Amino acid sequence: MNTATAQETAAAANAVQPYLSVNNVEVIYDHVILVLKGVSLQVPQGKIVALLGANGAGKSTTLKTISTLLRGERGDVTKGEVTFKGERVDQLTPNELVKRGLSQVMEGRHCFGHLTIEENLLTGAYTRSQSRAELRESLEKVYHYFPRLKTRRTSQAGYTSGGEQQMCAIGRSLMARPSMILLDEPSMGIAPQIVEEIFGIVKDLNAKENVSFLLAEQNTMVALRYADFGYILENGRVVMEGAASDLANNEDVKEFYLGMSGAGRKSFRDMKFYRRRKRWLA
Amino acid sequence: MIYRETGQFKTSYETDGQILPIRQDRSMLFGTLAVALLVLPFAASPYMLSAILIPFLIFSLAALGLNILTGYAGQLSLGTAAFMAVGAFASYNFVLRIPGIPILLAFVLGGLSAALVGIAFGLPSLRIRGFYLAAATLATQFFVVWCLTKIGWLTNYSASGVITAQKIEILGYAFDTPAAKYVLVLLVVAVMALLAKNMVRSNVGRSWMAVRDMDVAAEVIGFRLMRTKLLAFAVSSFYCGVAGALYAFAYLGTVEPEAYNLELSFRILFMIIIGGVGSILGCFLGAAFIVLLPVFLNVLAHSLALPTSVASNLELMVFGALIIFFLIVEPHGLARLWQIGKEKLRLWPFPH
Amino acid sequence: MNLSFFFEVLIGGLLSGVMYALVAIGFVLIYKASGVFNFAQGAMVFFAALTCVGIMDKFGLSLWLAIPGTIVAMVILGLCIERVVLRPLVNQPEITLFMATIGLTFFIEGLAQLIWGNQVHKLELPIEDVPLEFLAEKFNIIVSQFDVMAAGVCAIMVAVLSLVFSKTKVGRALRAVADDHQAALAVGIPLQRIWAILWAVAGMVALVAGLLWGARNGVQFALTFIALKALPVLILGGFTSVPGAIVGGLIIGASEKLAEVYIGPMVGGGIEGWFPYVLALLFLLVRPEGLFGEKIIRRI
Amino acid sequence: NTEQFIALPSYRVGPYASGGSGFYGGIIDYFNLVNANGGINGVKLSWEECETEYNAARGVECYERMKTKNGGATLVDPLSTGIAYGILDRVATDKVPMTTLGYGRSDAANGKVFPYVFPLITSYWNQAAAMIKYLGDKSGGMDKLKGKKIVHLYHDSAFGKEPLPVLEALAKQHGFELIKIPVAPPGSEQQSQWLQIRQAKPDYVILWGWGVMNSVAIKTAQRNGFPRDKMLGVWWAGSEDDTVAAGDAAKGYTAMTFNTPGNYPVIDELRKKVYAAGKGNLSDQNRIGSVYHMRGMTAGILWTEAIRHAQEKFGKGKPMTGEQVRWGLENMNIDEARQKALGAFGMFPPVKTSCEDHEGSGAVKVQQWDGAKWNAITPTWVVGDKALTRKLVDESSAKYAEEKKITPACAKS
Amino acid sequence: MQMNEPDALFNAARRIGPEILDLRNISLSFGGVKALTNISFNVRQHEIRAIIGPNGAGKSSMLNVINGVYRPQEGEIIYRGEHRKNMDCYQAAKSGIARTFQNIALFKGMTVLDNIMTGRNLKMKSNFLMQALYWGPARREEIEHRKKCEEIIDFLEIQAIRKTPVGRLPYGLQKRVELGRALAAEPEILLLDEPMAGMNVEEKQDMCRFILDVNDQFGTTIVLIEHDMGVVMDISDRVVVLDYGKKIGDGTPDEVRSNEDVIKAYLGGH
Ligand SMILES: Nc1ncnc2c1ncn2[C@@H]1O[C@H](COP(=O)(O)OP(=O)(O)OP(=O)(O)O)[C@@H](O)[C@H]1O
Ligand SMILES: Nc1ncnc2c1ncn2[C@@H]1O[C@H](COP(=O)(O)OP(=O)(O)OP(=O)(O)O)[C@@H](O)[C@H]1O
Ligand SMILES: [Mg+2]
Ligand SMILES: [Mg+2]
Repeated sequence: MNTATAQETAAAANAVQPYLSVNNVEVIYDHVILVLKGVSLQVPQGKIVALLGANGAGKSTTLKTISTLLRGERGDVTKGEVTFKGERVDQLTPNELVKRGLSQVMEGRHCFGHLTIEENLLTGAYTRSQSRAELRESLEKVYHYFPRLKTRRTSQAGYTSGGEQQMCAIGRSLMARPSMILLDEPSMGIAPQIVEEIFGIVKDLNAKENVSFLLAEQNTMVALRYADFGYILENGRVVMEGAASDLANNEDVKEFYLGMSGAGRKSFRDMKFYRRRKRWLA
Repeated sequence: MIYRETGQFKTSYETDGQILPIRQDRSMLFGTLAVALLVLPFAASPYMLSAILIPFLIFSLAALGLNILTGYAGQLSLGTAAFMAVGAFASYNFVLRIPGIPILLAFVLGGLSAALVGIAFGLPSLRIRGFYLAAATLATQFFVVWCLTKIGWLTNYSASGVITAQKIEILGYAFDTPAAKYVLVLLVVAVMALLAKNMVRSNVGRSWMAVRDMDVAAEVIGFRLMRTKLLAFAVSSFYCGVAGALYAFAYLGTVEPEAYNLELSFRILFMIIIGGVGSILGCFLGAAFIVLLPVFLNVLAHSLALPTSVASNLELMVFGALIIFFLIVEPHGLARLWQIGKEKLRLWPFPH
Repeated sequence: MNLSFFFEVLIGGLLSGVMYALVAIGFVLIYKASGVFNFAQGAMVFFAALTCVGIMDKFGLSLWLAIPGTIVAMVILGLCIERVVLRPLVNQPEITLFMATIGLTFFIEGLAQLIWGNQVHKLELPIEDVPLEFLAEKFNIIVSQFDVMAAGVCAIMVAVLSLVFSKTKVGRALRAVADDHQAALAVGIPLQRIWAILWAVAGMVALVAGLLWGARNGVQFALTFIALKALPVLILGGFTSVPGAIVGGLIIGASEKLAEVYIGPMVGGGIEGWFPYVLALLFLLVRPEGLFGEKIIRRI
Repeated sequence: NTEQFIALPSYRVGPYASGGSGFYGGIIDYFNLVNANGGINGVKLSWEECETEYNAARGVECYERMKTKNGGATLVDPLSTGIAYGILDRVATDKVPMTTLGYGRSDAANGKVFPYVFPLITSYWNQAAAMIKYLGDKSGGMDKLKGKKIVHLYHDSAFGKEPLPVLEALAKQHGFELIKIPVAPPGSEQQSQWLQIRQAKPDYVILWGWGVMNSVAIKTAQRNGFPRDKMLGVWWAGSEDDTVAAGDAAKGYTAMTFNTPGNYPVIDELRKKVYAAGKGNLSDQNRIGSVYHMRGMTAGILWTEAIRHAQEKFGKGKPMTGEQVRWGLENMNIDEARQKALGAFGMFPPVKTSCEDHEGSGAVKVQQWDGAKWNAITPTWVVGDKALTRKLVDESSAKYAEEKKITPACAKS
Repeated sequence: MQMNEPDALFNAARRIGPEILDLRNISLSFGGVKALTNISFNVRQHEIRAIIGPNGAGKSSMLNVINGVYRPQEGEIIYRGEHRKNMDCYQAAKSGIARTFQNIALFKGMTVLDNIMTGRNLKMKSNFLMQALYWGPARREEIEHRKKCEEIIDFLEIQAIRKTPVGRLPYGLQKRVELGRALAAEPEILLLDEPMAGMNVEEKQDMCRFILDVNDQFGTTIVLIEHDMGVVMDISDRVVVLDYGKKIGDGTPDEVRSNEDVIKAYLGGH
């Protein structure tokens, strides 16, 4: 594990201007449901930041706030601002954001059911004016990452399995060659081997192409292994933040997010009591 | 009185299962009903009664019928007016051909005839979905009206296919004043609305909503698609049929098959979408909106003393624009707007 | 049975079918590309035709000058629709968007008549609606040259639009939008711009339909009703298929005419109102998404 | 209250807006003219319009809203059969006379059953009879009709079916073949009907159409090579709206009317006193004297005459109540002399009403479109077999009376 | 349902009964895609049977075959001694097979409570007229079933969201509600398709408890698809491994863990 480097980069991150920064945003759904109660976070350039938290903490909402996809779900940002590359972006359209290099993989796959896998991937490159050859190349790269997709390339996405759709969704956002990706639960429904591969890809892109990531993830263990920095969200508030390695070693995090209490990992069969969730701030 | 539910504890599932669990809502409903039944017949002008309230109630009933089908069971239909026509012409024939039949029974039989037609035309819904089904239901609309113009027997061989609804008489009392007709319509609508509410909050209603939201899953859980959908068609058509009968008997009096044209079907569809798809209250709000808004705009245009042709076109434009406006403000209709309003009130004075 | 009469009915039906298809294409365009069932298509046809003759009458311009003027008007209309109606309703349920287009219908109808008055106009295209002579003489079959031209226009439109949808990046993006607004936004498809273009194009298709139908029936409010003739074509061909619109049109046109002529007299006639719908319904029972429509994906 | 209030449930949007604006424009123009001339014995006319969109429910609402306004409406004409049906019962209870010029129930001519309904001048049944009479005359005598083929091409609705009893009876009587071909509403596509017509090779085609169906019929007749001068439309298929939309195809087309097209002193006066003063109702002055406009003026004239006549009985210079106007309508006698005095000689047939005959005339003319305007082609008024239609009126109204439990009787005044 | 003493119950001996479901030589293909090829395995009463395999292996399709959403082209299903070529959704539900779905298939427009109530529909007897009148037996029945559902709600600890429309819930809670809906049917066999996807460890632990408790207390047989090997290995009795529509392993967790093919195709070298 790269504990030392993570700490270093965390320190460095505070020094340089953040690539993406979310300042004190408040989000209300349907005019009445207050979901984010002032969330702030930063993603430094070329870093991987994990956003952790229980179900309903507001991770997806945070990501949608950044990518301005919230408008379509009757959510309103009532306070706060989002900046990307030093520019305010909360008033932009998602299209402009993608053009600036910020792309999101949505939770729950959202493939275009009637399009084939390959067409799905090609739509991902919509914002880029690439030549045919370049397009082919990007496509091959995705197929290289996810060989499974290649075998299913001519199937309509709606008829592929859950995991295949997830791969398709991730592949599709890679096609835009973004400089920053918001990943919402990439590992959901994916076989463990592929999960490792996906995170491998994340790391790879991060290292080779300097792509930054903000990933909302339930698979805390893996997420903290690959991330540089982490935020923990509870009930619409950031309750803890720090370098990934610090978080991974934090007792509370260990117990509540990594399922390790004191003496290492416990079998799922041996969990005798319903656990009452501990809330830091509630 | 401030809208608060504090202090109202539900101690049994029975009370929690009530139609309106909050006391203020309950008193409001009863208050409205009391006013509608005890005050309005005497206080409202004949114009109010016979040109606004009666059609409003009848349209609400038809909207209720359509909402059961479209809002609850998820089957988009554009054939509402056809079912209304079946109800009206069937009731007319029952009264005509069975001397001495109680008029309410004739309405019920009219409704049942509509239900039968509804089942027949609902059969395709087992295979066809969405807008395909909607467009296909137009077949009902055109076919039924065509039948009514073609088959002389149905209109008692009147030269032009026009029927004159018989007088409404119940137990010797003639319902011939606007107030009397209004009370009759109100009672019918209130009872049927209550029944509808009961249906949608019990297992039938859940089966409809399940089929609407995800029919494959509903099947897996054990709902039978055919039964559920056809029941929805039957109940919905029954409601529309009764509404159609009232439209002829308590409102227009003399009707031609053309009175139940596509335009009427659309009007009723507008009502449920504006009011709220899948909401009983929405039917009433939507009907009020569609019935009252043009009247209001018309009165307004007159008071502005615009040239009439300009005024008429402006009316139409404003009407269209308002529909869009309301959809943008709240795509789920007035009923949801009302609900959000209540939720805000509940939280008041805090914004969230 | 009189064979040449049969062919006459058949050909007449096919050509009427082409006219229906012209309107149906406008629907398909918008449905396929945004999942919106555009109730206002009929009103747009009316608006386009009325604007065109309105410009000719009011300003005394020729048809060839009025057409570009109308195109400009339709583009402006398309832009406004996108900005005011669709943009705030992104990602809403289909039925809401459908309802919004109904509101739009009222608005457009009111607007058209407010600007151009409510009178009936005539519209003369350079091609006359008279029988083709050689066919009439040789085979005693009457085929209007106007209809033949309409069929040509329709064929061109179908060819161009099918190509756009299946072969281009924009076409793919449009199909993606119809599947999932949110996801389309997420991959960076500029929904707003695309919709604006789309509605502008739909406006032009409406203009073509409006000119041809207007020349045939006169430019009057009833042009909005021809949408009713397009619906069975649409469900039979499939909401999402441009070639489906033309094939559906041909099938509906031919069979409705044959039915009216050969079955109609047995049941009292006037069956053209419902026959196409019943026919389409029968087709749907076999193929619930129409002949060429995309299959609705139902999976769990 | 010193004004005579009249309700105008009009329609100026929708598919029939063009006709609606012409008709109501004509009424209002005439009212303005009357008022400009000092009213009826000093009683000014006042009116209010209400948009019905040709929709029954909205029409009923309009009627109900206006009937009590300004001391009560004293006359109404919705120019829509559906609305007329919707308020048929109501006008009797409310005592508001309703006129239905050339539409509505033909059997309402029987004032004993329909005391408050006046299908003035002529009804569908009389029109049908007159059409056959005209076609007979055109063929060289009624006996020449024998063996002829006449197509009844009709709007497949209550409206199109209404004349069938008359046409069938006359077909039997005169020995012509009646071929009935319905057109599914709205009728924007008629290829199959016209192919059937071409197949049948009829001598005449009666076009019983409405709205877009008319221009489409004319156009389709052209494309199928059927001579337009052998087409005879009803008066709802005989306005500029129908022919203009059909373009050149309409040249030679004939249709019924109950107004003789042309210019009349009253129209000149209207131009001078109303339009010159900027009070004209039509936005396009070319439409003055058009078919619908003249039909509206006719309604206006008949109404004012009824009111004037009522004033003679119930008191000059006073606004009349609905009941009094009803009396006026029922005892109207506008002969040629009176028409001359009104500057409308020949504009419409002389009208003489009574309790038994709320129609008052039954005479019509035939007009032909020359490509720019309508011209009358029957020098005199055409009247069909009135005995036959009277029989039908009596039968049908008796049936209605029975259904409604009405005892037929003339209203006492 | 008595949830008071989970410990005591948990410690009770786990009796695995005879075969309740047997699938023989099932093959299923969609057009050219072979989703399942000649697969046989059985499920014993009261056991927790896991199905694992890489993405697109055919796991979900397998569940769909068991409860009749898909009809296999070949093979035989023996359920409680009855031989069938394929199941039918309604029959399956009626004979006690309930399930959850990979892509949550809740009824989005309904509240949590209503969703769970739908699970009990097969147990509701009163006819529709009675329900419309909401009278007598219908009313009593409604209340009775409501009680049962409330027990499930308590069990799953979702009291607070009872009246919330499910569309508004976060993913994890939706999964829980879906389990509730399946439980409401009091099934004999419960098919769970990735019930723990999108949950963190703590939530997975809760979910495992629910599953184990259901299994213990009601003797419900459970067929489970899951990608989290920790969960699968810990709680299942036997595991089937699929790969590209073929069965490549079957046995106890330990056997499967050491199976070469399985390691190669799925588990990898971790
Ligand atoms: N469209 C919506 N309307 C109303 N409430 C919503 C909507 N979407 C989300 N919420 C609410 O917002 C809160 C946060 O949801 P969000 O989806 O952001 O959680 P999450 O952290 O991503 O959870 P999960 O891990 O389950 O995906 C939840 O309580 C949810 O009920
Ligand atoms: N209805 C269908 N039509 C066509 N192909 C299908 C259908 N259902 C499944 N498939 C295909 O069958 C294969 C198996 O799918 P299945 O959903 O069973 O996989 P899975 O094992 O559940 O995978 P995952 O772990 O990714 O959910 C996949 O390749 C899928 O694309
Ligand atoms: Mg989430
Ligand atoms: Mg799966």
